[in-house]
Amino acid sequence: MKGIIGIIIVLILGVLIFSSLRLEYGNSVGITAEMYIEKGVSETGAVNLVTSILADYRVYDTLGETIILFIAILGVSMVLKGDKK
Amino acid sequence: MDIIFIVVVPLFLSFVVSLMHALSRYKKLVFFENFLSIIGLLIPFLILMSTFPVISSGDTITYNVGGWNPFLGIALEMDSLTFFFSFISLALLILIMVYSLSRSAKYKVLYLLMAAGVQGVLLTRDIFNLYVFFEILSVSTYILVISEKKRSYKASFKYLVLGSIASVLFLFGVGIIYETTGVLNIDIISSMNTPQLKITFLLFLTSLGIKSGIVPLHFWVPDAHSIAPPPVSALLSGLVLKIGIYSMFRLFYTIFRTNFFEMNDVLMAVGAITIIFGAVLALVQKDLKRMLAYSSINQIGIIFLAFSFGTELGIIGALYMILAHAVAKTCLFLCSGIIGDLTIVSLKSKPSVWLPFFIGSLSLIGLPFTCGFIGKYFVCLAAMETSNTVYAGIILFSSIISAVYYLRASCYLFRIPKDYKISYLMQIPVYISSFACIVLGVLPVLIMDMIELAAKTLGGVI
Amino acid sequence: MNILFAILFPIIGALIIPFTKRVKEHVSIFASVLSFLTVLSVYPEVSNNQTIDLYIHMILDLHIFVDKLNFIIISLVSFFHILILVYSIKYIKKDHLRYYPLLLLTMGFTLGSFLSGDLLTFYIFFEMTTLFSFFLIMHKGTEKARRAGFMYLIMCFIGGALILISLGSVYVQEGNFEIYNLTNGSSILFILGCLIKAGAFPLHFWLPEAHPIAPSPVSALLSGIMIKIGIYGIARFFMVHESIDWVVIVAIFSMLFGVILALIQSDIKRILAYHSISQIGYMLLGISISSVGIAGGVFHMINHAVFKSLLFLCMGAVIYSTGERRIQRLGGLYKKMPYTMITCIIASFAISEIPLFNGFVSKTIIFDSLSDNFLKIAFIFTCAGTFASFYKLNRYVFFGKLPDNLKSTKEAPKLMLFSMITLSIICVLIGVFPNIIFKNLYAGMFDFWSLSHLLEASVSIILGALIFIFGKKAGLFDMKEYSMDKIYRRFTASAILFYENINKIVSKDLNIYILCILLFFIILYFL
Amino acid sequence: MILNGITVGIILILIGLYGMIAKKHVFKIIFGLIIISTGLVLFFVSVGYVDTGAAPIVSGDTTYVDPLPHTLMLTTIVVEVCTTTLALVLALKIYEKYKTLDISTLEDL
Repeated sequence: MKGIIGIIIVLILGVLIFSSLRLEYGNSVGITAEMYIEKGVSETGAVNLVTSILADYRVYDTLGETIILFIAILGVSMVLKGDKK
Repeated sequence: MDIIFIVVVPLFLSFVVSLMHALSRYKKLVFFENFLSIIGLLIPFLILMSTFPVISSGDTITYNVGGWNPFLGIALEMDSLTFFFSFISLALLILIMVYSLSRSAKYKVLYLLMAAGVQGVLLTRDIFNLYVFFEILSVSTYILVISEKKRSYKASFKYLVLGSIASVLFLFGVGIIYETTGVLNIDIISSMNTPQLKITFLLFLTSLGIKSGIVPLHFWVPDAHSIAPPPVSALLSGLVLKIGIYSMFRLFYTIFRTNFFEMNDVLMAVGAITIIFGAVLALVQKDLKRMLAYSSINQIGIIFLAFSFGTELGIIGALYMILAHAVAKTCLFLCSGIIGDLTIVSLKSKPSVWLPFFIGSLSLIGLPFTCGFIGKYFVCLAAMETSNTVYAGIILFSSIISAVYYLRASCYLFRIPKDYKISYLMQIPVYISSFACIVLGVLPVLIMDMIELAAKTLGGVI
Repeated sequence: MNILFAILFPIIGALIIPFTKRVKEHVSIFASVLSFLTVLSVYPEVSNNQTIDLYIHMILDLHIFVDKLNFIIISLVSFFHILILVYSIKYIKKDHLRYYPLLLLTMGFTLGSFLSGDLLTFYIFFEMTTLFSFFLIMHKGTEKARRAGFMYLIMCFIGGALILISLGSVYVQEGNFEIYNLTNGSSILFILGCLIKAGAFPLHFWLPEAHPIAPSPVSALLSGIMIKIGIYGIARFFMVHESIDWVVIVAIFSMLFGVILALIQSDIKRILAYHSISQIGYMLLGISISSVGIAGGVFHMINHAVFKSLLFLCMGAVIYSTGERRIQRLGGLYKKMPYTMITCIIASFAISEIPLFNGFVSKTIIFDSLSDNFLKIAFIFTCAGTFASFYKLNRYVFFGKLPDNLKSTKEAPKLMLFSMITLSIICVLIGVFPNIIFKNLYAGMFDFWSLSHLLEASVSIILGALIFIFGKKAGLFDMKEYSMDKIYRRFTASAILFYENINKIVSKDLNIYILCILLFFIILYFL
Repeated sequence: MILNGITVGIILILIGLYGMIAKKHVFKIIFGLIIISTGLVLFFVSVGYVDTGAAPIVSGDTTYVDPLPHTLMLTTIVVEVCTTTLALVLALKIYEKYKTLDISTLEDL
């Protein structure tokens, strides 16, 4: 029963998304990306743009990411070992 | 000091606290742990207050992380709306931290990280960064919800799954926005003035709706609120739900402005459903904390309704409601922590708690001379101003229902004057929050300028 | 002195009481006396038709306003509170920590609502009186008291909500809260809200449940003063607006309905409660007719406060001494409780329009302002019914055979008698010299003692005696107690069943939750 | 070509959602979550794709794909790992307490 409902709902959702999104695949990149490609090497000195973004332009995101990792580790230890005082 | 320290200080001190905990095998350092946990919230508060002169003159403070152009890097911004939320959240975080000082070090670490997450969400102007900090906030609350109770694992799991769905929907929306505009900065996107797709708007609405507990998306709220340890329930209800609402304020009045005003009527109806549902279900509950949780849904409904009117008066009402609810609900949840884990009918209490509990309930009912009334009043005015008197009626109706359940609970609390020993650290926050309920109700002038400024920042339609 | 202190003294007193030990009565009486003196101190200012306006600026500006009319009311209200506090010293035996602060808070906010100068202020104090008197009603803490209390609370909050909506619409249109800005639609809401608080006919059903269940001094307050807040609001409304027909109809219905139901009650406090409904009808009738009528209605409101409180205090004394509240089980108390009997008879004379008592003077004004013959007949009939039912009350309580179990009954304590006697003196005083008060309410003169008025009074008395004799023959007085309670209980039971089912529906599994989320998304897409 | 990265990504998300609606086992729900996240990552990376674009390592004057989604996805993957871990640990604990992982028998989950 749930399976049938699930299929129906998901199909409706799929039709919705595909009908309303006109996403073009493989076209030109956006404004931000052009700026990265233009300035990336000169500003950060890293040839690999992913690195330059990860470790320089958006390092704040990366900081958040590591914190989440830290929280998860803490959480796992808390759940498994219990919350000792 | 730069505004980024509001986020960074709690982060850094949480690491220090965890290190101290690791060292505590050799020497007990509980005092320093407590000290640092408080300091970790106090310093951001002071930094926040130091920005007050700039904010109150109507300016904003911008900070680009790493000094990069906001197209490339991440921009933080402190405007009056952020200031308002940041102020409430830090004040509450400090109060609740004082209340929960007797808890374990891991709890404090998570608490500080969560505080950092909250501040990060409030400050950032980058949608992806918003997602990251939302995750910090949510993941740490998933864990904080777990208590000694057996059922807490189920509640936490439910919260985790639904929260992850919310994050996924959010991220999907971010992807679509990035595809169409190529930028991630909120201000730049909204200055581009391209109306977004309805589906993107709905993705964000659903996602933030889950986070803030709007009715058909509220399922995690009652369980997580009622099973979590009382201070965490207070945080969830007072803060975490509001952060969802804050993000709605931030996104819907900027990027999704056109979509938002197109769907105004529908959103109002959703708000009204939330109000009635929350009120009716709170009336049935036998468990005190569950009742408070459903009452939170009711209040969130009022806030959501007020905010979807889209007028300046509506925004003022919503902001005041947020303040009132945060303060009063914190007070009640902390009281429920002191009262202990009992069903409503068998409440045994101490004379020291009934008064704050009573005042908090008055504020949530929305009776005069408490801050809840001012919020309710503005929301009703906003409803009538936009000629939606029915919604004013619904709000008042729900406040009558909440009068019934809150006063029923208070009636039981009025009796049985029995004295227990409660530590002052737990009592002080309760008293401060209940006192704030009355002060903000009698002298709304104290905060009104800031709220009006924030409402102007968003620019509701008049 | 600043009139604001009249409101503040009781509230401050209430805040002090929790910190005092064993002198709670004294502190509360002291606070109420201070408040009374504050009220009196503004008399020089209002005596020559001046008004005092006081604005308290918060974001919501409060407007406190005194003129001659509400000066009379508030001075009496604050005086009554002193008497009732004195009465309570003996009557209330436990829970002082709760009772006195609540009574003082009620006093402060009641004064506030009579002092309010605009709709918002009125609303704010209106809600606060509801809240605190709710706790007073539930003072006994029994299940029945709690039910009655919640019924009262819900009804009065609905009234408050109606007033809030009406004042909101005034504010949205005009930008202020003045009562003369009420338009057609909003004035209906406002009057309805006030009628609920006043307990007028179709919205009355909380009143006979809530008033008798409260402790007697509180019943006296509720019937004597609290319901007058609603009447006061309507009076202020009609002072600046045209009269509205349906209010007259409501008034007539409350008069007749209240008196008929009072006739068949057997619980002494319930009788009084139903009479409150009927008397509210008189006031509404007076208020909604003409400007003389308004003066008469307000005058009657003051008089009713005096004699109805007195009646409740007398019945309170009877209950205090005997522990009984059914008239069938009482009787022959005139020997045991002479003072109570005398005061009670004075009050009964006052309420049933005997000349030289205060009920007569105000009722004649109302009667005189009536023009319609039908209204006059209804009026006389109600007076007759009132007389009959009070004849019955006194007859069964104080005369007849003394039941065996009441042989050892003693007279009520002196402090209680003090309050009762003071009130009965006021009854007679106003009855003999009505102009003391009337000249403050109405500019013109009025001939109280004309022949036609006396004739009208004697007609209604004779008719009342006939009704009593007829009713006694027909066995009307032994009917079973009429109560809304059962309907209310059935309603709550079905509501609880409904809610339990809702609770079942709400808690489901994770699949359903995710389904709901997606459905929300899809439905909103198509809206 | 209809079956490009974006469409496949969205289809994966839908499959994941179907799994979360239809499956009663806690682990399968978690798998649904993982599939959704994978689809999302695919979707994102495809958003930044440019035909004939090289990897964003600057080495001459050619077209590059958008480097930003790649970076964002690195973050997202870590976040996803964290939530999955927590979910699994909680599932473990639920199993320990209730001895079942079927949500139709686990009351109120």
